[in-house]
Amino acid sequence: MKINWSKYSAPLAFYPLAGKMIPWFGTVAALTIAVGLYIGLLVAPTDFQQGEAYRIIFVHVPAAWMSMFLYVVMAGWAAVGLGLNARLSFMMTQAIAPTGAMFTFLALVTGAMWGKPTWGAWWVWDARLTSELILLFQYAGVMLLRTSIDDQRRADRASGVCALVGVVNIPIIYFSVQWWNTLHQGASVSMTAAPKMAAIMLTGMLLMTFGFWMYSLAVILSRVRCVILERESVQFWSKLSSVAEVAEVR
Amino acid sequence: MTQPSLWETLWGIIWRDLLLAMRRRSDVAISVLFLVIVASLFPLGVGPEPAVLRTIAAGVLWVAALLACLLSLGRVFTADYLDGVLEQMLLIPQPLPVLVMGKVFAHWMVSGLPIVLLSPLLGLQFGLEGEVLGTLVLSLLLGTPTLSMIGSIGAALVLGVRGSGLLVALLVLPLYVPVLIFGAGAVTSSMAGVGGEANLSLLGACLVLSLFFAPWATAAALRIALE
Amino acid sequence: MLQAVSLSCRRGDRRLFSGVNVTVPPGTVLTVVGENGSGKTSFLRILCNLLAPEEGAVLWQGVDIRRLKEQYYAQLTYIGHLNGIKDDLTAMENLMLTAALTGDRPSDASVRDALEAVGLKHRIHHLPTRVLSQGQRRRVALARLWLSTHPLWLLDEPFTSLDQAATALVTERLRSHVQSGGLAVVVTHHEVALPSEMVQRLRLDG
Amino acid sequence: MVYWKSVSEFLAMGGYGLYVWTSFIITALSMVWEILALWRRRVAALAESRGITRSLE
Repeated sequence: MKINWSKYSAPLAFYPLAGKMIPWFGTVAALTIAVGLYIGLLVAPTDFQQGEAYRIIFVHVPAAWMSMFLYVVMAGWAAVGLGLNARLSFMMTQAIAPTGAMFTFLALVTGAMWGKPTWGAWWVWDARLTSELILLFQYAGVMLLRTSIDDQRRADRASGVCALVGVVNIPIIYFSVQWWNTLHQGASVSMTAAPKMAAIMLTGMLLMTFGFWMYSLAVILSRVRCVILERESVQFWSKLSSVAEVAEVR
Repeated sequence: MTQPSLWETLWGIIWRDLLLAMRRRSDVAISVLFLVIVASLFPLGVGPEPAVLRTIAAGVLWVAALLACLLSLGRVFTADYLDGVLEQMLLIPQPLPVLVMGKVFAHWMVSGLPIVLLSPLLGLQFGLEGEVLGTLVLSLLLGTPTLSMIGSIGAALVLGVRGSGLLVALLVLPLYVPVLIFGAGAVTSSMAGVGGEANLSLLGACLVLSLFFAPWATAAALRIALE
Repeated sequence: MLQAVSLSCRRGDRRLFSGVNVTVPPGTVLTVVGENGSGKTSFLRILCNLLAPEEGAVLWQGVDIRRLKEQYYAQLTYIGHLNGIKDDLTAMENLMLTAALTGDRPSDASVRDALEAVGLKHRIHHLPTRVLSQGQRRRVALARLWLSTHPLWLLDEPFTSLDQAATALVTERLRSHVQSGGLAVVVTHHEVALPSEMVQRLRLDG
Repeated sequence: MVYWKSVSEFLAMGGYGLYVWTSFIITALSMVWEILALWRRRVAALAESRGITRSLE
């Protein structure tokens, strides 16, 4: 009986590798976020038009960017998984979704917090916010589809197709809502404050974004380790020859 | 033995589904009836002022049409999945996406087309007239096939999954948003006297896009579902 | 010629079978036996490309069926565990439509003959399949074999809910198919009453 | 360097304190919650896999 070892080796090799990377990403995330918060909350001057409420963008914009970025990355892994039939790719898809959904949720909540003082309303049907809301539904769809299918392989592949279809949808939503808004002459205040944003503000925002990105990497890698443990248990651990080896890999 | 041409096969699929729909006319009637009822509930809820009704007409009729489409999605593949006809369809010696297109077209004939045909009547209920009514029909004519195409992806993904009825709504409704915006937008702008052409051409673009991509996605989803 | 090369299959956490090598030359029947849950149906579904094997490949005339796709489908008649029969169509309509889609173009008369062959002469028309019994429905599905012009038959438990007379009929049809150079893979827990030189047995260990 | 003149001014955020602080706190809480949830999931998964490896011994 011939066993295709490379098929198993991917998660097997990745598990300890991910374990080594997590502390690094975690530390970088903590440091960058700390500096970002220092600049955003303490150093950066106030904004003329919006007053201090603008400081919300230091969490809102990074969260919104991450939510979109993670969805694209998730769909990318789904495409790799569907194309190459690689299980590790589907595990990445599975690990990314909750963090992406969390950032989407945060972008929506902080968007409302920003909108109330600035627009005078918790919610405005602006293209960005609407796309963000639809994105949340899509994350929910991908995750719920996965949990409602019992067969692991089918769950992987079906939710992968679902994620890929969604990635086409988001830009269409964005432009359609923008088009719709110009038609209705609705809110035209854009969320990213001003084109010539003060350099210090931009620095703070980019630092926060980088910090969120590193945080996502750390969290996603540790989630993918959980997923490997949960899903591969028998096949995975029984490939190791001794208990000592198991302990080492862990 | 000669292979039947692609068109013959496609026609075979469409013919069978239309024949089945004729045998089960009540299924078709239900989604049409649903549309009429939903559309009639709004005036009862909002009040009978013609001005108000005219403003909400585009949105209400489009949302109702969208929900009626959603309701009928379960019929695209489920029965075939349960009685084994779907697995036979996967073994037909023709490209699956094309066969899917045939099935979706047949489904649109019995669920989308009745909505289009009925829409002028509903439009009258809401006080729409003349050109606006025409735009409504045209927007639905372009939009409902798109809804069926997109919906088929969701219907294929949830085949045989528990709680599939609600799940398909969650999967498909986000994808329906652009069609809703352009469809209702066409009627609204036509009502404002701007003319609905821009929105209608965007609807057409959506239709072309979905005709290109949805059959492939649906075919992939069907293969996954039947593994 | 149909070949399975080191096929393995896993459903969920369970390995159903692995390293299955088998060759079905023309003029023979491969019967697949095994306990419930030993992967007989999965094996058959792999053979018709409905299911991807975990490892290995299926070759038709030496070419991987995943490459041949439609060309391969044009060669096979598959009757699954499900009948593939529409309850709202008559037996006649069911057969005509299915046959037209899979590439056999039977005349009305030949469809009638096929239904007569499976003993459903009186139920050809005006009777939706709905009123047929389980066994009669299975007969409608199997009537496709009388119309099939394809060299490869893949049958999943064809004898389920058939009475002795019908079993004999189907076996006889199988014999004539094989004798004329066709090949078949039959998943079954019944004995197939065919001369032993025609039959090859594959047992899947559960 | 620091823009604020006093702590109370910093906390008030020019009258927008409620919105600003709620945003930051919700974000922080979500992240902490995610990390905690992951930690618990890891403990559970490890316990499970340990059971399986033990049964292999």
